[in-house]
Amino acid sequence: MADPHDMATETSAAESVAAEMPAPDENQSLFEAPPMGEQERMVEAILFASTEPVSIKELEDRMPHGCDASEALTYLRKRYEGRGVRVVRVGDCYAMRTAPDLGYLMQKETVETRKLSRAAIETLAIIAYHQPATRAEIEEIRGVSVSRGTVDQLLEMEWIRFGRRRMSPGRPVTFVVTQQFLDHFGLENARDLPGLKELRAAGLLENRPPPGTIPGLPENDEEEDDSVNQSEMFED
Amino acid sequence: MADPHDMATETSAAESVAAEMPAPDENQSLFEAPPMGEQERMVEAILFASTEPVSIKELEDRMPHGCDASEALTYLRKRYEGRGVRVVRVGDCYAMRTAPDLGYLMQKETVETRKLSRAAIETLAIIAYHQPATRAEIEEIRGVSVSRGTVDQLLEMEWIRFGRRRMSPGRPVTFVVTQQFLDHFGLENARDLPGLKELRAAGLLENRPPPGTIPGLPENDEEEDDSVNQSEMFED
Amino acid sequence: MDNLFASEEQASTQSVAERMAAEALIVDVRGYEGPLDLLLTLSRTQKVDLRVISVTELAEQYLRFIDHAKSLRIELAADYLVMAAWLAFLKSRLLLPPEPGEEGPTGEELAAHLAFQLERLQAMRDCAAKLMGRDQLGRDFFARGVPETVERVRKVTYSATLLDLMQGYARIRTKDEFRPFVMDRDAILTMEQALDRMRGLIGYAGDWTGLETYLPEGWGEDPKRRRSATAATFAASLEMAKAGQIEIRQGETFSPIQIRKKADKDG
Repeated sequence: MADPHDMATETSAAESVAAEMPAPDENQSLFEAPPMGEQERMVEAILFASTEPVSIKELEDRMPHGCDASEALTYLRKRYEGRGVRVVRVGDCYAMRTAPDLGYLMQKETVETRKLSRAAIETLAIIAYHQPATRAEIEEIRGVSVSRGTVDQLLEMEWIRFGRRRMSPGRPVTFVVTQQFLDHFGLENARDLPGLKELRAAGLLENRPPPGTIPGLPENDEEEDDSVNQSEMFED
Repeated sequence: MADPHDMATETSAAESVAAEMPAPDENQSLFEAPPMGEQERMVEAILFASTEPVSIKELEDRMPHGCDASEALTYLRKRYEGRGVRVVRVGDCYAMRTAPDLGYLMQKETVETRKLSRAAIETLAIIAYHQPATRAEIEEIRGVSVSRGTVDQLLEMEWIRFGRRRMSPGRPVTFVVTQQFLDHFGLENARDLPGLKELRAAGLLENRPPPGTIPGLPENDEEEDDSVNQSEMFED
Repeated sequence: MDNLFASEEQASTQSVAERMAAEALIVDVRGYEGPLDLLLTLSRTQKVDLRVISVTELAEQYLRFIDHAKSLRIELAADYLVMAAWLAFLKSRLLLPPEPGEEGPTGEELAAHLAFQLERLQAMRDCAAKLMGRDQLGRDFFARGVPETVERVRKVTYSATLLDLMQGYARIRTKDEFRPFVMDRDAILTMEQALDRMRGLIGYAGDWTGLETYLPEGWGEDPKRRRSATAATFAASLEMAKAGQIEIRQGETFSPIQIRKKADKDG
């Protein structure tokens, strides 16, 4: 996305040419893109108006032809640095959110989130850190079977979704975390999960097969029939 | 090596950096209001997150003791002047709204691609092969009348345009294809369109009836003479 | 759990901690999520890094706990007992030298994996806690309170390929070629058609008449049509002869075929 290094070179004074000026080349867009300052305003307005994170593509689809939403975003993010409202990245999307340190002013806006059971929280964490994760893997790690209700609750909250099926026997479904999950926990990316690197370095995210069979751990359940074949959100 | 517990403290330390501004101490706020810049951030966050316009009184009720919401608002309004978002007064209250001139961005265009109707394709083809062509000529070739909608659609798509009027009785308008048409179909010239013989050679026409059995179809259409080496057109 | 941790902190010696932990565990036994959870809790009483945990000691702790629970007539789920049996086996493997030619993983391997599982579970719990400790949307930071509705405008674009265009043109210019196959048989007379025709005509033909005179008008010139019409008419006449409506004769081979209406029953 917006690489700050590109910014300097990409910003050209030529862009401030009046928007109405026709392009010389027929193949180019009919009109010049609006000046960058104007593009920044546009991104600001679109992000401001939306509660949901908005992708670069959607920004550009909504902005006049030829706009560079990435670049405008870079400026906008800088502008909002340290403000009461921030521009945050959520996966491949961007959103405006209030600064977390001001949360105490917002009791009125606070939404009661459903209390999650310990099982649900752990299941969520396992999916987030191990994704894509199958039900069997979650059970392996927790040492107990995962109740359908737990998974359903997380699906319902839209914090997890089905990922690609594993190409292993039985083609089990996998779970991955969603953009809503990232948004909720203020993560730019699933790779930004706290401690992820350390866990990986410590080998704790490996799927280590047991040397023999250890009893007490549930066998692979029959897998769900939900044949969702979505592409994974995180290439990892 | 990373002990899970050490890990926890490490990352949480890193995270706390995000919270630049700690909530003002209860006791401290009794004596000293936060700096104006901070107050401005607060008003900004409250107005942003609030579901309805907020009065000065309510702002001050929500902000730490001693804050001057009016003054903070003045700064905030100034800050947002000319931006994509504005601070507006609604009765006795304040709210943030997107700039009115950017209202057009609050539309999401969904582009649906549809196949051009058979009537439109045939009409277009006739114009392309016979241009300039009058409506009567198109109808004669197609053997059915050409609906106004079809011609309008092609005009609107800017694939055809009006040509010169025919110098025949009634001075009918003619249609010709446009540059956009040529661009869309990757043609340099309408004369580059392959003739019937070539279409047949390329398998686009069934080669069924042996010569001589078809009444009324001259084998040598005039277009054929123009299109000499178009065979590569069918290669892919 | 909380009871356990509280007592753990207060304990000055390990034995006291263990004793108190055991009591706490029994109180809480239904609060454990299976044997692995229980093992993890027990391993904490060793107060060491999970990676240098003594699996033998842990196995003993677990077995003691199970015995204790049994003595208190606490109903234990089957998986707790299965784990107990497995840990007893593991303990013996760890303590006794492996028998020569014995197959399967060594005690050390099994113990290492158990330790890995405990460490991993603990790590995921820490992660879960860290995750829930993060700033959360709607609690610590907020989205826009009054989202503006985004109007959806549907725009339709039409597409056509060069191929569509050329096929369309070809279709118009060769309309006749593109007729369905049956429609194309303009040079073919079916037997049904010939029958219909003859039934209408035969009444007027009292005497022997050449078959060719029954051909439809104009079908005699074009050789293709004549062939088809002649064949169809001949087949039709055979059909009518069979039905007893007409008679057929042919003077000699290749001479003209003649037909006539069969005399009426009364004549």
